[in-house]
Amino acid sequence: AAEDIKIGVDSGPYPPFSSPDASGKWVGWEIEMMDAFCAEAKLTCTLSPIAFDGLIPALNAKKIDAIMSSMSITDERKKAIDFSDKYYNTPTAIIGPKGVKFEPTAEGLKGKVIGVQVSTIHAAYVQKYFAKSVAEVKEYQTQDEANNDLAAGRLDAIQADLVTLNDFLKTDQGKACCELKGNVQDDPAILGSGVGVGVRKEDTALKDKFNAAIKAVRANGTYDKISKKYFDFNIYGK
Amino acid sequence: MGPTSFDLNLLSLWSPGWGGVLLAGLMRSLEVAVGGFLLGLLIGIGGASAKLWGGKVLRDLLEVYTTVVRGVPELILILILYYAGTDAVNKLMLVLGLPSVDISGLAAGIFVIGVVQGAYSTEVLRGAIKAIPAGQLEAARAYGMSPLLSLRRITLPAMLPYAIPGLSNLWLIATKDTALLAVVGFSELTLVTRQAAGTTKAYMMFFLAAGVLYLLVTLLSNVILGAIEKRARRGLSREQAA
Amino acid sequence: MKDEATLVPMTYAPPKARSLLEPHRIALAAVFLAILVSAAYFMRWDWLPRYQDRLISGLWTTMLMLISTSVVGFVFAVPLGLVQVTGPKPLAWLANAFCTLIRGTPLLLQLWLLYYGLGSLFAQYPEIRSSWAWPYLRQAWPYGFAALTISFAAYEGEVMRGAFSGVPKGELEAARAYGMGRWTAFRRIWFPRAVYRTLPTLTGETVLQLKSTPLVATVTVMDLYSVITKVRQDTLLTYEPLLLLALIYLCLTGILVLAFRLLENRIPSRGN
Amino acid sequence: MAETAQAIEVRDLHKRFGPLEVLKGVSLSAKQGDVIALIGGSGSGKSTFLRCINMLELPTAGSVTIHGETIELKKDGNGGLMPANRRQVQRIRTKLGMVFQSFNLWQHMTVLQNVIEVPVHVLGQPRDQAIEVAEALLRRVGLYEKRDAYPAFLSGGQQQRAAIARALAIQPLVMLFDEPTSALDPELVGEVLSVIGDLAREKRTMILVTHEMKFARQVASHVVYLHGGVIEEQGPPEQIFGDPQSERLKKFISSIH
Amino acid sequence: MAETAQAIEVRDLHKRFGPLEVLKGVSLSAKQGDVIALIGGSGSGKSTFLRCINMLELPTAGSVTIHGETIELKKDGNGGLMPANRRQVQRIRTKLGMVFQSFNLWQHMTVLQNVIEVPVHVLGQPRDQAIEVAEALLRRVGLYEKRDAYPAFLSGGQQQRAAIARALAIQPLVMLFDEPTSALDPELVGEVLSVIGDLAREKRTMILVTHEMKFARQVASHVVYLHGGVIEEQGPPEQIFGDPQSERLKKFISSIH
Ligand SMILES: Nc1ncnc2c1ncn2[C@@H]1O[C@H](COP(=O)(O)OP(=O)(O)OP(=O)(O)O)[C@@H](O)[C@H]1O
Ligand SMILES: Nc1ncnc2c1ncn2[C@@H]1O[C@H](COP(=O)(O)OP(=O)(O)OP(=O)(O)O)[C@@H](O)[C@H]1O
Ligand SMILES: [Mg+2]
Ligand SMILES: [Mg+2]
Repeated sequence: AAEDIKIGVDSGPYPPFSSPDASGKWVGWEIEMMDAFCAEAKLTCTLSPIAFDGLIPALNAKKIDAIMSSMSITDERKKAIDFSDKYYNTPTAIIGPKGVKFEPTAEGLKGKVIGVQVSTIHAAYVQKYFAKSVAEVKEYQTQDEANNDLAAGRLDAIQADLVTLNDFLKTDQGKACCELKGNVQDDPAILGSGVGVGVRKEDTALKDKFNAAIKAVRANGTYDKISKKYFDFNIYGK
Repeated sequence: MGPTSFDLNLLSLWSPGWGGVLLAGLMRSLEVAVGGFLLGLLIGIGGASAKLWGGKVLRDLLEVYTTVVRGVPELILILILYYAGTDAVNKLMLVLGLPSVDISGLAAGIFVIGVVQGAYSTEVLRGAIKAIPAGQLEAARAYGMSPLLSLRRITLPAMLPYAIPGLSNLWLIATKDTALLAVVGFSELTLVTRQAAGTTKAYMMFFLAAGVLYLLVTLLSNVILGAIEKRARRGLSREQAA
Repeated sequence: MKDEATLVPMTYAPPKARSLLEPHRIALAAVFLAILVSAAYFMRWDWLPRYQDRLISGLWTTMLMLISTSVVGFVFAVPLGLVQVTGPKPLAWLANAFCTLIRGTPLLLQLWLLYYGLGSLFAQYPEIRSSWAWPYLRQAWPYGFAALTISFAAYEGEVMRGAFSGVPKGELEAARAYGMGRWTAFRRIWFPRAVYRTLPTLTGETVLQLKSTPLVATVTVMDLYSVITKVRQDTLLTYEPLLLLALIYLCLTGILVLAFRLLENRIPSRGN
Repeated sequence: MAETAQAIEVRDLHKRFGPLEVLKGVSLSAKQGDVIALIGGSGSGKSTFLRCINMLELPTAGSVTIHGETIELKKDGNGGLMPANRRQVQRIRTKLGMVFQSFNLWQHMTVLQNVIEVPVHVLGQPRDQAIEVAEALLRRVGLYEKRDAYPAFLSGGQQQRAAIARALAIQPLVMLFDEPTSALDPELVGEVLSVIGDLAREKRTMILVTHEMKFARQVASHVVYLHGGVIEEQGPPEQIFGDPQSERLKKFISSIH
Repeated sequence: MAETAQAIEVRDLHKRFGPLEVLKGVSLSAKQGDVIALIGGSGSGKSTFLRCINMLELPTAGSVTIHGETIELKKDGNGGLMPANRRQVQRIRTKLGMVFQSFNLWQHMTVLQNVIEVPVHVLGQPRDQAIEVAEALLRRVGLYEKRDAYPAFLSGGQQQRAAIARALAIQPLVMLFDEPTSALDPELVGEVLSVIGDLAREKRTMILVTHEMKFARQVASHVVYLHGGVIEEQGPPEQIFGDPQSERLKKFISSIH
């Protein structure tokens, strides 16, 4: 019999990776990938939406058994939980309003108000590199609220994952207001080495299952098939 | 589509309208509210009895419970209980050698709201029991009623008219407190509203729609509670009712 | 459901001061102390010094929010309560509808409606963007302030309605009989008398308001709660920051209750 | 059961509230059909005595015997007494019909429900039968029309008559009245006294604490004057009211009249 | 100002509450120093009459003149009257010291604050001076010690005496008393009556509604018996109480005594 597990996902919309649709169903690249992994590993997975900053506490409180919510593998997080191998990796970028030119650097962001999603690697990165030069760092519960505030003129910049930012820039709202300012300089110590499935430290069996599943899904072509529906580039990274 | 858009099709009950999702969220909110309210009532009955007739230690512990719950923001209690509560249950199961239980979001939500409501219920019921004229309880004793019988036949029904206004208030608070579960990602009405708003960018419309739903619940509750209260107060004259 | 008592939300009522020195109390206190000590010892608190400054500034924001919204909310509550008692009818109806509306929907929803809904409308109008108000409208606190103020005004307005209508008619009549004009009678008799009547519930209302302040963190106001959230994500600790937060709020509640009690003790408690 | 002749027998009852000794040894017995009027100044312990009879207050010492059955008491830790057998106390209470100064009707029940409450839920009588009896009693106290009204909507006099019906419904061996008219407006006193007077004429055993001296004189078979926690004087009404011996009683009677 | 001799003159006062005509033309005048006792059955319109004098109730017809100044009234839309000049009414009210049955002291102020309230905030007297006068008055009604107490902590009699001090503080031309003792426990009535008696002996003009016939007989210079909205009989107290003419007054006096 298949093992039942609960997988936690950020309850805020994070397109194109995971977001609820109008029928209440969760859709997106990461959701499809989750199905693929679970099928491969013979797991019966139930999706459990949780606030992003509550994912790790929930995992450790055993309310969920794994996290698949674009959570990057970082040293800081590894102190609390364990991760599978990465299943995607994308650069980190900064966007801002159209017509205002600036570089995605500490110098370029001087005096600006920058927004990030709470508890993310971006929040940590901004804290380390930009906190001194920007006017204010605003932290949002969900990514789409940050996007919305940028469109509403309450932010001068957002740092986030390039893919999700691009997705936003493709919407009517994003097209009208904002544009890409460029990628930030990489810092693997903070930005991590890709996105993995988060599991409890003692749960090595589950971790191994996910590792095997990721390998298999990549090898048998499912990974590319799903990715092609969403992206025109290599989401797995190098 | 901007935040101003009022595309009412988005509220349609069927996909691509989000109406169905909102209603499902409302149902979840109501489930938690009802469950939490009832659990709170249960805790309240026990707590009030213990506070009135219990031992010193029990009374003091309950005092700590009600004081803490009423002095700490619900949002924080919900966060603590939401994580710690289930954590504690599982630790307990581990100690007892039982497999860890799968606590659903619903159960956790009910538990959290219930613990918060229980503190207030305790006070409401205790006040109500104390409001019963002492002579009525004495009459019950004088006619040979056992303590249990007199609790069932006299104390509880006689307390109702005094308790119902407070309990009504608690019910309304329960319906609104469920919104706080949005912060831990529990898919009740406020959270699904936020998801719908975030996805469609029609923030104004969805928040207003949810507001209307909450208001309907409140108004409907008021009507029903008013009727219940009137019935419970049928034995009270006007001066007493004031 | 209509009388005043039932409309006052559940509030904090401090335990009666009894002797703290009974043996079982000492034992209980010892147990709590032991829990506290072991919490201090076994849990992780090394982050505290690093966040000290931010915690203090967060606390400051929280207090500022509490005090400013309570004061301004009260100022609005007075007319809200008054017109419901004196009319004119349309105004009374409006005030009543306002109170029902606000008290019938969750504060969190109102806050989000103001910030994410209303707040993002402003950006579309270049007139607003170029006006003096824009630097304020851009920020989060005005929305938190507005939502909390409205909420306090609605709840306290309902209390004031009861207080105004509860002042004995005879005392107002006496004011008239001695030649006071309407305004003098209101200023000297009706209003202070009503406020005295509300003082006990005002404590509760203010504690409720304090307990509502952390909601503003969800719209990016950097209050105490959001500093703690920051600590939680930085340190990945679940309980320690939250427990500290609960403790701080408990202390704030206690201080509020004591402060109000001092105030109450200065005026007569009977005859209300 | 050598004492069956005595409907009620109280022996050497003491009651102390903290430092205050309210009853300092009061003995009293009543035969079936006796109507005993208990009189005395305020605070003389009349209510306390009555409440000790059905153990609403626990006496510090002494014994109470109802129709030959003595209530079993044992020492509690604090130098007082407590019931040795709770059930016995509860059973005996169902034989004592207490009528309170402040009526103490159950406010959440109609008059009829008040009257059938104890028969049905304590004595276990069938409901129909209890209703039949209750309606007869209510007719007797002149409240049949009000049987479905809630107590709060009745006048004080009507409430007290309902309370008397409630007491009668348990078919008590002894009725205990604690100043049944002193919470009533003057114009309502008469209707209640007339009901009690009827009961006295029927030779129902009763102990009646009252300030209505004229009434006590009419209905009582025996009058007991309590003062300072002891019986100062007792005897037939003609003697007590017509020819009081002790100075105190003389003063008391003249002050009341 | 031909009528300066009259401290108060009420002419043909009518008052109607909806369908009920409570006052059907009542005229009354009092010279400086007169003490007029207004008696009559419950509901006869005594309070209404008093309240019409200072326009707490607006009369339907008639006029009120205080020390020669007639309160200007004009027709309102509904067949009644209303003040033509609000300020005039307010000014005249400060010359009428009203004392209510239920005291109506302002509960949020101490006794002293109650007494100086109108002098300071309506009449604009300097606070120091007002306090001086108030303390003298409080001493006079025997409440000097209680000047810093809140009304809720006083007995009814004390409250009423404080209310009388409050009324005196405005140095009224006429004092109006509406059953000043009927909300008091019997043992407190005396202390209030004695204060009012003193005022009467000082020849303060006053109109006094009361049920205390013995007192009215002692202090009144003139007694007016109101019945059914008209003055049924009036005259010096000896005549009204000693030799009433009308049947109704005879019955009324015998029922009260
Ligand atoms: N529960 C109690 N605790 C302490 N003292 C009590 C208690 N009950 C009664 N007493 C005291 O016992 C004394 C006798 O009271 P009791 O009520 O028996 O007098 P009483 O004769 O019924 O007077 P009354 O005519 O006023 O009803 C009083 O001094 C009273 O204060
Ligand atoms: N505001 C009012 N509206 C309607 N009717 C009123 C009002 N005030 C008084 N009345 C009626 O007017 C009549 C006279 O009342 P008023 O109070 O003047 O009588 P009174 O002589 O003072 O009686 P009492 O001795 O009981 O005080 C009564 O029938 C009363 O019901
Ligand atoms: Mg008594
Ligand atoms: Mg009157």
